[in-house]
Amino acid sequence: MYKQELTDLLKELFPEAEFPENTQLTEMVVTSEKLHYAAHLLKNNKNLAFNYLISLTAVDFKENMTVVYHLESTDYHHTMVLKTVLTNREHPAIDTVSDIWPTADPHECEVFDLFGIRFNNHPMLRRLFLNDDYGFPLRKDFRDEINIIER
Amino acid sequence: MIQGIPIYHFLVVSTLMFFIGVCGFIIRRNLITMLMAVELILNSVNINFVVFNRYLYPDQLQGHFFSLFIVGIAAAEAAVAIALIINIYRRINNIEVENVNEMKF
Amino acid sequence: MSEEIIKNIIVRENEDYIINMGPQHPSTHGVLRLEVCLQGETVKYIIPHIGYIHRGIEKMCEAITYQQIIHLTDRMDYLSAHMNNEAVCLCVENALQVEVPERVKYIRTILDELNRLASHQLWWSAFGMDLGALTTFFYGLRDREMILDIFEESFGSRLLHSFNAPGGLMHDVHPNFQKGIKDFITYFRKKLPEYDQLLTGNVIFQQRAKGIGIMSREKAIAYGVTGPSGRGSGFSCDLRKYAPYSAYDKVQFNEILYTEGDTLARYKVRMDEMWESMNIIEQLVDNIPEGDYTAKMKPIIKLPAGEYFQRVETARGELAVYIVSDGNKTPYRMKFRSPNFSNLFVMNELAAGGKIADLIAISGSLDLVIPDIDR
Amino acid sequence: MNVVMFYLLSAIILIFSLLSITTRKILRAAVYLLFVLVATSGFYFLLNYEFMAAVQLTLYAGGIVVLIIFSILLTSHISHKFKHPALLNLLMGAGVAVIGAGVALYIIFNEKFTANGQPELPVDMTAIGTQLLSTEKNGYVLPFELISVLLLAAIIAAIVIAKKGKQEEKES
Amino acid sequence: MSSTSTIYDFSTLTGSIDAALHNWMSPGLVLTAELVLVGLIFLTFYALLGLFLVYLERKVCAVMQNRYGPNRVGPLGLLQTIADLIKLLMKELIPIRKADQFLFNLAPFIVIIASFMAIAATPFAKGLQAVDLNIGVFYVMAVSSLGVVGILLAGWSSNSKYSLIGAMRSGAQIVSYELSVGLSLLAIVVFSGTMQLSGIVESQADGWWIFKGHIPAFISFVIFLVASTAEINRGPFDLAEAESELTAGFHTEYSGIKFAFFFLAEYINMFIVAAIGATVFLGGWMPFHIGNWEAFNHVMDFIPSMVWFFLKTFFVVYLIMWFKWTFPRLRIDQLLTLEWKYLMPISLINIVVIAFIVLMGWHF
Amino acid sequence: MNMIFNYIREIFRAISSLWAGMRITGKYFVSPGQIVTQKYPENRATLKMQERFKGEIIMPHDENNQHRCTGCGICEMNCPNGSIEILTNRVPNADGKTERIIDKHIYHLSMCTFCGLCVKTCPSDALAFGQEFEHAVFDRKKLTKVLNQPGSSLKKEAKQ
Amino acid sequence: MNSEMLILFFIIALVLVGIAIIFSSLAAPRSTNPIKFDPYECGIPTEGPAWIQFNVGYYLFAIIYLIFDVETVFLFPWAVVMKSIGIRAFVEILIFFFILVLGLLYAWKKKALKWA
Amino acid sequence: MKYEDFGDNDSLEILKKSGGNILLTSIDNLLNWGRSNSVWPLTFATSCCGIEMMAAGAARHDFARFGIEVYRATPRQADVIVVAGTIVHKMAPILKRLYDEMADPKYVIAMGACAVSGGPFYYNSYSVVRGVDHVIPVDVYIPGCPPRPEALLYGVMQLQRKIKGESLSDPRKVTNEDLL
Ligand code: SF4
Ligand code: SF4
Ligand code: SF4
Repeated sequence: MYKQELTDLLKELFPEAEFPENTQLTEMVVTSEKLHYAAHLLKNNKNLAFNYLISLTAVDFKENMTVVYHLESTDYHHTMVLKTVLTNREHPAIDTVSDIWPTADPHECEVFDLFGIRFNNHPMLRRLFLNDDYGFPLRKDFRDEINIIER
Repeated sequence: MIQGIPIYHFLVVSTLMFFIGVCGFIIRRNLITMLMAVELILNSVNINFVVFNRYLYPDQLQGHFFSLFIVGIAAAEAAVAIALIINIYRRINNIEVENVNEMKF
Repeated sequence: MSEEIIKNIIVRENEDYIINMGPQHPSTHGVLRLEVCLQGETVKYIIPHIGYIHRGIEKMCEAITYQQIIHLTDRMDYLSAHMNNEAVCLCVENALQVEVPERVKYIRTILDELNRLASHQLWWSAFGMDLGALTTFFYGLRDREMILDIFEESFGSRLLHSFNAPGGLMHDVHPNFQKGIKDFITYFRKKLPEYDQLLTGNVIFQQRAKGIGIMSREKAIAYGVTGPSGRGSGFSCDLRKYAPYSAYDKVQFNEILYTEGDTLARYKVRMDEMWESMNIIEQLVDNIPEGDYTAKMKPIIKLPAGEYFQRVETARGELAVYIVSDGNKTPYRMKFRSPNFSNLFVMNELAAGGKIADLIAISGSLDLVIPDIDR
Repeated sequence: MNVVMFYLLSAIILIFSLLSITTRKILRAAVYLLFVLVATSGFYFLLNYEFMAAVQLTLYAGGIVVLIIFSILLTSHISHKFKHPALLNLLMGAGVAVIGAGVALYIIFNEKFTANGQPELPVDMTAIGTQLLSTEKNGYVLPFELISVLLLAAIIAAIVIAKKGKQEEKES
Repeated sequence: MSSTSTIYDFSTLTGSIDAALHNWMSPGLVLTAELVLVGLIFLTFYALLGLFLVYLERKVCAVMQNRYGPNRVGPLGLLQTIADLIKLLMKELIPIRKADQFLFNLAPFIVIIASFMAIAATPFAKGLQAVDLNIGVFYVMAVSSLGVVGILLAGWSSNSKYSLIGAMRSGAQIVSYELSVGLSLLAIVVFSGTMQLSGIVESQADGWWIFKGHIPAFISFVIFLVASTAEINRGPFDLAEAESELTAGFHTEYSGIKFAFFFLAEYINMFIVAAIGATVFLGGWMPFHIGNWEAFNHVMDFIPSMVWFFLKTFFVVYLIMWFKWTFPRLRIDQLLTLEWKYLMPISLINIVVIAFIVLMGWHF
Repeated sequence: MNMIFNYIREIFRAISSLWAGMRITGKYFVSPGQIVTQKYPENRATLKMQERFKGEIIMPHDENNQHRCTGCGICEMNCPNGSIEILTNRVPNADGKTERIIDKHIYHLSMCTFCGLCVKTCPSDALAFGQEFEHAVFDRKKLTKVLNQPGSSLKKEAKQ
Repeated sequence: MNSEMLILFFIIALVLVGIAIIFSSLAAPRSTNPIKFDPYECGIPTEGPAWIQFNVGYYLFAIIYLIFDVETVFLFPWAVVMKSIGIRAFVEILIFFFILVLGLLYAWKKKALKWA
Repeated sequence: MKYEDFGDNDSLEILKKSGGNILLTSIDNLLNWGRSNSVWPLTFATSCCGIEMMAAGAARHDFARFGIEVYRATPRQADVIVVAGTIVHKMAPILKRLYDEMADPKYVIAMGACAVSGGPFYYNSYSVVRGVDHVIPVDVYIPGCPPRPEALLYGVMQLQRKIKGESLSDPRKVTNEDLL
């Protein structure tokens, strides 16, 4: 499916979502409350069938945090990016999608580990890489004078 | 026949061993150790058979064969006993005799 | 901050017999730690613990330029170092919309496949060793040295060559490059059947691999298991085929698919891929076009603000690079979606219910490289 | 030489059988038992019943003791120690043993054992084999065949018992 | 047996030593002196053999793997294992906390004693055998079955998870495979009608059992090889110390010289089974003869019997090493299946067939 | 009957597959000519690294003890992991202006990853890769090297 | 002579191991680091009991082994005289075997020979 | 290889102990000969350098010629721990523990830039230990990223030379502090 077609289809299904222009892949931004529903639909809609979650990550844009999902359909081989913006920096939280794509489980742990974003209803949210009392290194406000030697 | 050892010495050893086994059977409350005590007893009996055979009837092999069969039977007995013990263990997670009494079928 | 961190509480039954495999364990291929719960010799469940080699590469990338990032990507999945480099380069080139010369594309593709061969050879050696066939280790590495010789001749290093640069290559390949490759291929075509005789056909091996750790296609997709491991389950995920990059659209090759999804299938995919890689190389090696080894690039690369995503097929699966740029010379956020990370977490599904020995076979057949998981 | 050996072996047998019923660590008890059994087979060697000695080694030391050790490995932990036995038991056991041993020894020493004076039969394998398989007066072919029946019974019993436990485990 | 091979009869040599000693001193002293002599010889032999086997294994596998193996310590690396020995001797012995120290230390004793007692019965050459019991074969089986106790103790007393699993595995494995070893040896006992090792060798003067005994003898030999490889815990049956699964299995916690003894016992056991295999199936120290090729047979007779014995033994040793360095390891359930569903029934049937052959007098 | 037949066939198939494997190892065992091992310390005299081999970074000096490094610091900037430190001196030159010249080109061999960026980006080609690989030391400090030799000076033609 | 020899070998082995261990424990270095004496578990401190409830398989096999071992023991005397006695021995052993193979078959049928 | 051919001889001289009586010296020589020719490594590799370590053990370079191919999986039986790869803060205590669990005498080879100094991860990384000598005492440093197998062999020979300089009368293991 071509990019434009996909965007049209998505617009039809998610009228309230935002669709940024001029992006490399089809992008869709939904609110964090809608996320789980959107993910569910993206996977189970026959024409979309995004059954393969390539990657799940987050970006810290200083004022907000964005969780980014890269999706692909193994039937149609089309790709898209699903995004959701979290404004609460102190206690960022979002619904898990690990019930939809099991592979999200470790990815969410990773995001939790590096950004401190909590995922509600996650079966076993734990820190993967770092010790439990360490900060969240990929946040832009992360500082660690002891361990980082800057250049 | 060992030159210089009278038959009594053998018998003393086997008797003592026998009663050590009996004693162990009584004082031990663990099934496996009790089984071990039984093995001691059987073993002492075996010695007796063999020794009598060697010392008193060296032209025959009865004692020898008897102990041979005893060993064989002891093995079979031990096998079944251990099967039982393990079975009990898996039921009540314990192999002490007192607890075995609690087992009600 | 610390009070709100959720402690990882794993509910364990009292009798659960937990045994740690790793971090230092001969068969976890590095510092993976598997917390294995046993019942007798049967595995009840596995909890992988990672992070024993988490080096913070994503964070480090935020402080260095795009050229400098290349050498860090080498060190993630060091067995497919070249593919990792290429992923970043392609991403940067796409972002800048630079057209790299044809020659570069050909050479990159050849190197990709050589690297894949080397990686699969090493995997074969190590897999055999995991299963207790110690001699495979030596045969696999013996043949791998031949490839390393080719690498060393051109790039001066054996394992991590940082040979790609955004826009092309660091320098041109050695004049002997083509000849070396052709010699190697004739050599290796003779040696590869020996691998089969030694291990594949062996009845013990068959018994240990067949029907062990079965992963259905659905499970593979759901867990994002890509690469040979995914293709062993019939998950057609070969990016070289359906999202071709570099010169992959110019060559004829088959995507290897097996549908059994067991350890043996994953094994066979890799064995067949070696043949296929040799085919690809043979198609390309004689036709490398003349030309420049790099496109014209500015000394300081600045990506226009935006987000870029690029996927390549490494020896272990799909590597995706996700760059968020704010227009500076360093990336704002750099994310590597590493194949092994996803592949690892399907392990519990595969190994639960099997024996410890099966666990080893399964983890071997997934071909994990731990620094790639941890990044 | 043989005399020395005899006393050495007797000492080993007595000491270790005592230890084996008094130690508080179960695996040690099994190991002491192993020593006793090996020493017993030493007796048989001294008496020139080599086959018997080897049977003792294979079946007792290499078979039964291994089985016992197996079951200990299955059922108890290294830090496990027995409780001291109850005093009553202790007294009773010791009493029975001492009295019994006294009586038995008394009887033994009052008995005159006389050899029948026949020449020694060389106990090699041929003799054993012939007697074992012979159907004549001194033949043991019947017990020989019976042993196989016994073993069959033991196998069946062991398997039934073991499997029974398993089924119930599944049900519960 | 042709008369020429008696030129290397060691019983004459030992006899003359015995006589010489008797001239010198009283019988009691002679006995002691002889015992000490035999003891020292075997001690040296045992140690050297262990070292040499370790070296041999490293060389054999190296050549199979296209490399040289140890070659820098001493000529051809021959001193390599001696260096290892010195190092191991001077390595710290670690008492593991909460381990049962008595049993922990006892385990190496048991393993070594089992292997040392077994080597006593090996017939190295004509008349060169420390003990020639009339139950020879059975004795070796009996003694070597004690080794498993050492392994079980080692695993249990180390208080380590890996050790315990390793010990249980090897326990189950060794006891199972002992049956097949016994049954395959039994086959030859049926043929030769004696259990005395020297007797078995003598019975092969006109041809080795592996040739004389038709296919069943060959099957027995194969079963013997497989089962004994498994019984001595060597690859592909090395589950007890499966490196890739259990780190080092039952001897995970052993260090220094105690570990060295397990290592040594493994290799000596390999030698013992090879020696028994060579003796029972391949004619022990009997030279190789072909039918009526008189000239050829005479040439063969001039090779000392000791050489024949070691040639055959090391051939079997080589076979065992060859297995190890070629095959992947079995899984525990496959291992037991192999024994109980293949080797055991086959060897049972095999024995009946052999008995039948013997009954009909079909063997040569 | 069929079962027994299968049973036997299975055994034969297993044995033949095992034999196939043993043939391979056996073949190599009897052909020691296939040994590929290089005897490293013995063959040291003849051991030749590939010409592009990256063993360490060196700064070639000519016979007059002159190198080409201007001390511009580009390599320091480009080195991804800070293996290079440039210490410069300001000295007055012939024209009376002060000029930066290299004092110490410090190279941390212990950190270098041989990525080649410094060699590639150096504008005056002052750096090159050396072939030495025997670097093992007992003291980590020995791994920090000063590349410009003491008393060396800048090559004339490199100075424009 | 035989039994002396056996004892001798026993003692030599004992002495060999004993002397080596004693020598080594005297001469080798010793350390007092308490961590060293912890059981090894891939570098992670051990938790939980170092003791498994094992599979029934293990002891079931041991039991069956024991029984067949008895059988082997009784076969040896038979094997020695098989040649000299002839047909009678053959028949006797056929009966013996038949009964035992029943046991093996029973175990096979009951899946006792299968690793649970 | 001749003495002069080796590098870093001056550090070695500092390490070597001198003196002692003749008997002890010859025992020392024997011991050190044994120890230096039989250093069994622990199977321990964390990342890329581990691959080169494997390559050093493989047919082309053949570690085994030095008699050190006996990779032991358990620290109890190993003599040398070749730290091949990056050590991060989470791994450091484990490395320490492994080192502690090894039986004396024990040696450490730091292989690769990461193990020597943190290498490519020296700057900007929040989790990498900058050199394993912060965790355990190191005997020989082999720089390179990764060092080629010959470099590892050379490092092993350096270690052997170091072991040969030890003395029974002063069994204290030489640590880095002596060098400072
Ligand atoms: S080496 Fe080259 S780049 Fe570095 S300071 Fe000298 S001239 Fe500049
Ligand atoms: S090669 Fe790379 S890491 Fe080494 S000094 Fe040059 S730029 Fe730095
Ligand atoms: S030194 Fe280089 S090759 Fe070695 S582990 Fe570190 S990054 Fe990898």
